Amino acid sequence: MSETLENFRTEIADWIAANLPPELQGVAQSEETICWGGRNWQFTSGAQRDWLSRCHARGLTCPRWPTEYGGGGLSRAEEKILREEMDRSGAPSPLQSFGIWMLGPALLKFGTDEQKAAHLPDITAGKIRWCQGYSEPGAGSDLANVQTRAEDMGDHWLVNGSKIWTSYADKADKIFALVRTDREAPKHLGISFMLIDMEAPGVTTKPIRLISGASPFCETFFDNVKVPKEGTIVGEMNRGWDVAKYLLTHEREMIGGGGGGLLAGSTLADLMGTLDPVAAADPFIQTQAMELEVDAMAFALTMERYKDMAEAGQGVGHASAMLKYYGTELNKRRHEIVMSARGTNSLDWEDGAAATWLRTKANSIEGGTSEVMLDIIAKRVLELPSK
Amino acid sequence: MSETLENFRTEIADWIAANLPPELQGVAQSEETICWGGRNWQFTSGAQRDWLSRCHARGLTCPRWPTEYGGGGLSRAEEKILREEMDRSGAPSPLQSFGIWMLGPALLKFGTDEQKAAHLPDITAGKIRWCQGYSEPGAGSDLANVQTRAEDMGDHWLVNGSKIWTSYADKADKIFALVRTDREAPKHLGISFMLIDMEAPGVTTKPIRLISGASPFCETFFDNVKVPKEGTIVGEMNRGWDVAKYLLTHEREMIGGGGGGLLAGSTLADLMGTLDPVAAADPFIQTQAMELEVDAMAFALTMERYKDMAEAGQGVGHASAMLKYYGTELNKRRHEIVMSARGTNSLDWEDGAAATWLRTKANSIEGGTSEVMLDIIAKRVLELPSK
Amino acid sequence: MEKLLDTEDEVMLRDAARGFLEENAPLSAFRANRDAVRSYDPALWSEMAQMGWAGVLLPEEAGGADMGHRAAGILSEEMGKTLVASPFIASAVIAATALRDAGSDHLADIAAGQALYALAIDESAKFSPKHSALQARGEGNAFRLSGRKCFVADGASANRILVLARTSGSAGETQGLTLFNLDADRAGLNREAANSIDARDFATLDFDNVEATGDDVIGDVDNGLAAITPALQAGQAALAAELTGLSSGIAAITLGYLKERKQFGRTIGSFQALQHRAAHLFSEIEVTASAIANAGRVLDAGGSSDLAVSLAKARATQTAKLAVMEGVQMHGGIGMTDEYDAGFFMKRARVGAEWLGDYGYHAAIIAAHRGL
Amino acid sequence: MEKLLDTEDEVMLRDAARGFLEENAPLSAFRANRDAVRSYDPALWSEMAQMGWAGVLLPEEAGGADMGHRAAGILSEEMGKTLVASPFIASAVIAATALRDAGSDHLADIAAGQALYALAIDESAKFSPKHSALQARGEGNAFRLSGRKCFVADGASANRILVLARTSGSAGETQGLTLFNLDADRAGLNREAANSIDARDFATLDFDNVEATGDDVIGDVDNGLAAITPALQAGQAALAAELTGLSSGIAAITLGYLKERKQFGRTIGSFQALQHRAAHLFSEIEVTASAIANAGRVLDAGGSSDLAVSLAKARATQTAKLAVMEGVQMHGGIGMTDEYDAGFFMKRARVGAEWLGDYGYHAAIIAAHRGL
Repeated sequence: MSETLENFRTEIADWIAANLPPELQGVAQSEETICWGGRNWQFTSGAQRDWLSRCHARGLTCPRWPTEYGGGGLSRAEEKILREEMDRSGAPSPLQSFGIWMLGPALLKFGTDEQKAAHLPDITAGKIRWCQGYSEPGAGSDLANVQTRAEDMGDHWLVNGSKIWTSYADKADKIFALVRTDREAPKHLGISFMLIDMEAPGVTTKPIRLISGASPFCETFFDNVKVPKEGTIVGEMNRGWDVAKYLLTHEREMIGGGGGGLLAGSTLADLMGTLDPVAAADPFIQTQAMELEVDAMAFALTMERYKDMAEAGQGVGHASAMLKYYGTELNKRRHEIVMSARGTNSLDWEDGAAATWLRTKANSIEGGTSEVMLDIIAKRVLELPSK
Repeated sequence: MSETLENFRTEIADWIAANLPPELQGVAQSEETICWGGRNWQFTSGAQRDWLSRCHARGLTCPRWPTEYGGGGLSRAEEKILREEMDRSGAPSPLQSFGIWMLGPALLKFGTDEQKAAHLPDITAGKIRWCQGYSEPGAGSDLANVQTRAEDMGDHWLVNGSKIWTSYADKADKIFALVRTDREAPKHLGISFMLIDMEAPGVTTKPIRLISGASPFCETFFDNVKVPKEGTIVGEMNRGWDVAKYLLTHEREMIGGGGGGLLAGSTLADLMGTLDPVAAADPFIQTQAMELEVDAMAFALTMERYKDMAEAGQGVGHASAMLKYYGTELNKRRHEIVMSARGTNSLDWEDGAAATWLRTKANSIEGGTSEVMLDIIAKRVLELPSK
Repeated sequence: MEKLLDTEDEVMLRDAARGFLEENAPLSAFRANRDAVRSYDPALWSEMAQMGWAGVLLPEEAGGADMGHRAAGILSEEMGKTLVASPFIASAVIAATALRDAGSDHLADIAAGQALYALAIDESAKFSPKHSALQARGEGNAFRLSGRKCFVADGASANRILVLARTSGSAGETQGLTLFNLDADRAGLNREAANSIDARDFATLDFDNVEATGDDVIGDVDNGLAAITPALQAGQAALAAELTGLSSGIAAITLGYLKERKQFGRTIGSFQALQHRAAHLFSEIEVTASAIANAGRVLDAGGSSDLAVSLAKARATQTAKLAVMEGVQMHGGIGMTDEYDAGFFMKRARVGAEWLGDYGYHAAIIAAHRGL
Repeated sequence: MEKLLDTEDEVMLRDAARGFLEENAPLSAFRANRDAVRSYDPALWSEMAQMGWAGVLLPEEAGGADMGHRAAGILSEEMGKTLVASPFIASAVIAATALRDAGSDHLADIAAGQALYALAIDESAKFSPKHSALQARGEGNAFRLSGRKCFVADGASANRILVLARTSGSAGETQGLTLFNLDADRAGLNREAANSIDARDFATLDFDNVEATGDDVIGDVDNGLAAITPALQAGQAALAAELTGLSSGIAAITLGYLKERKQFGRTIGSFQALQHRAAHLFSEIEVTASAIANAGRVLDAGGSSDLAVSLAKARATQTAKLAVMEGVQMHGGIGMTDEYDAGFFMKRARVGAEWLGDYGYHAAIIAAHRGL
């Protein structure tokens, strides 16, 4: 490894050592400990606030973004080293948000300089919390079936319709949404990628209860919402589908990664806990667990291999659909086994296993169903014909 | 049960006792012991000849066919009793043939009186051995894709083309085949159900070797074969597809029954044989065997239930596709387990298990692939839409 | 073997049950119970009792309808289709069978639907009656019960308790167990309702020196496993039937959805990949239905029925698991919402998979019979 | 962890191997061998040896190419794609590793492709080296081997034999085994070729008082398991790679068929049910490929590799089974004919599933590592 990179490693390691608040060190990442930022964010501790501001000052909330927007301007190699050092020193992620994962990349690729200047700094600083508005009730996997419409009222857009599966919409400051700006155009055209303030009059949200219990998902309703014309459309007018498609791949790799993350996390043995003697003697539970473990380890290696490919600049492309498909189906299987291994102990809501198990059933639906992933692999990767 | 039926049972039991050659009693049915009949049939023993002629004289080779054609004229209830008594007394089937299973039923439903008189007596007597000519090379599951054509030459048909998967074509006297008699008509029309003598000039056969070794299947070639006009088309001209469809259901239930038969036969434990100690301790082999056994027993009961439905006159209809699908997939799974349980012992051709295992792979292809069966269930039984 | 088809009487019973339940216990009724944190609807149960369901297995002289196990399975199957929660399996099937076989004089109360029985067998995460360790110390003609039972069906709502306790030997031995029939307000008995994912009543019961007498014993002292086993088999068959009804129920809802839901400009039911999966599910349900019918027939015929019953429960467990997973997945996002009913089927299927013995428990019984 | 991607050298090696094999060992060559009842093509093998394949794991001073285990896996994978039969795994991988580790002086013969080794481990239907019972009775500095070995890879064609024999203890014990390296024409050794379904050379070897000396011992007396285990792991990784190449091979043939075959007026590859199955198969092969690459890397890194190797073999076994079953079924009738090649893949996959340890054998090793 080049000397400059090695210097960077030492440098960043020292910086972390000097700036990471001890009370944050080695704290497991969880709903409770994540820092999402935003207008109404309540820091869980002074340490969390300090860590965010120090990382932001050093450009580490968005390491690869340009420094002018509060990014770190790091290379892929440097970012990898940063990640390694953060992990090694047990440092939590200073900030997470859909702004970092999705809107930022979209703006960097499709946004105007004005839009970048207007939004990226607030994202890197954790001042504005964004949510994503793609899916609509009744559209399901058919994301391009956008019914939420924005009418051109001359000096503003008038937005009416509703979005579903908008995570944390009830906590977000702004939403990036797909809206139909041309109702005559064919389905995939006539859609624009629009930025809307959640505090605008007419925007309301309703949390969605899942079969597993409460969830961050919401329905978001737009009732005659006025959206200014200036700088609210990302990319070309009526070309929002291009932006969305670009981001979907991001999301897919994220969830794939999530799947991998999950699997890399606690082992199956941990999840199953100490087995009841009868369960321990059951060859079905035993073999299902063994087979799952075999597949999970091979999948974890595959996540590694695909990361290697990406880092080597070999495009993964549509094959990322495989990660999404395989990782999520694996996770469903895994928690079926956990439930069966824990037996009647897990049938009480008080035992967290049931809620986790039920929640995994959404893994193969959210962010593109397994069926859609298989279609993508068949058509795009294997190039099977459509007739 | 009615008195007359009970009398019939006694009567038939006495008849079997009086007529079944002792040396045939309890002999397991196998390729070697089956009596197929036909012009060139070599009886394996005088007993086999006697048993055939006695059963034929009593109308028991085709119990439910009309007596005028050498059938037994029995009712469904009587036939059931006959089967029970034959089984009870260890009597082998006197005669098997595609004439009994397929052509006979077709003639009885679609044939003219002349055709019945001309062919049924030879079938019941075992004088003529028939084979079936449906599939064609390149057509696969698409049975209606018939390229073999019969040109009307005024005083005769001129048949050219070839058939594949014609079981025992090299041993059969005659073939009932689907041929295209109208090349302008839409696919399913323009097909006729034609009776052709295998001794006619221009008919040749070639046995097909399978991945499992030798097989009764043949390719059958028709090279300018002259077929007389008189009485050679069953059912309406150009309406042969109706006859074929009618027979396919028969075939399906036969194979389903076969599947059931197979399963009713030797138990999985028998097939696996005495397990190597290492194999016996393998929880994967153990659980796969247990799960197979569970499914196989439930499937055997399902065969029973469907027979009960048929006997109760409740039409099974397209649901018979389920028997074909499930029974054949089950059998494939079963022999995968057998191979794994027998380990390296079964990797030598000398151990019959391998050939059996490989042969089962055709179960889900012959007589309609599993994919076709699932299509039928989805569209005809579940009435799922086509667009 | 008896025919596996429904007899005319059974067809009538099925139609009557379906009609009644569609009218009085649709899925919305289950949701209402769930939202009201009510494990079942007593009013509905008394109506069922009046129709003879509570006495389905009891002789007419005890006020029963004496319709037999196949009939009980049909009722259970119909209840499963709309997730009807009731004391049927624990009281009308299991307790009724145990007490009937023991010639108990409580039968009329069961047939009337007034005696509600809790089934206190399990003591750990997996069903295994012979592993019962809850102690019943003999004192002359009396006993003192001490220990804990978990996952007790209808444990919080019942007014009587069937409890399997150890009077001799140790956990794992088939001998030395005794079956007691106690009223639920005995001193020293503490009942805590669980928060079960299927919104049914399962409870933990703590016995602290609870007194019982010889009159409370069902069957013979130290031979309680023999007293409860046929009753458990009857319950397993009924539960298997419920799970199969549940499978048909969610499959029917899913098929309906596949036929009406449009996506990418097509009815999703026209996608062949979904068609084949739906067809496969249909096949599994058909095959399982045969095992259910068979179990009822074999139980009604008397004699050894463990093979037939375990076959039914093993198949029903697997089929229900497939049905609910396909049901949720094929519905997509909406299937994941609590507003929609698919999740209810999934949760009940999971509970049903464990209750009265999971797949492995029953597969082992079958394997033993089949020389595997 | 080392990157799981092929290095530039490995990419070149793969391309070179593919090019050579397409030219010299297409599927038609395997069929020709099968029809000629020839387990492999010696001329082809000597060409491979000249390219350094026979010495892929051997040091340059012994005439080897010293390319390492990942490289061996790449060669094996490419051979698997067209079912190339050769002494590669038994001689160039397993024997080479065992003899290299023992500092034997036979290495040059292996690298030259002249020493062909039979691998005599199994004595029953399942792979389990520690269960070896074939007796090697000590006589001073000599030994007398008596007993039978079955499923001996390259047993009939090899000119040397690696045999694991018991010098002390009893079957099932890990100690007391000794690894011998004998030439194949020793008196008292009788070899009978099996009629293997994959048309490869597997034989039964009968040892009747076969003499061996201390010089024939690889590693230490009574510690033969330690001497053969790393070699077996190298072989398991190479076989896993072959099976994965086999999976890609049949998958590619099947995809080609799906794209060109028409039925019901459509390309069958346009049927969504087949598309989803093909996509699933692709996913399984991709996931398995990662385990294959990993096993090679871990072996090259030295240190404990049983987990990585067993993961590769377990995955490769399952994936190949799926690939060949889908391959035959998706081809329909023609896939069942001996004229077509699909069956060859199915037969080799079955042999590969058993050889050097089946799924259960390797899953157990993984489970032990993972606290299951």
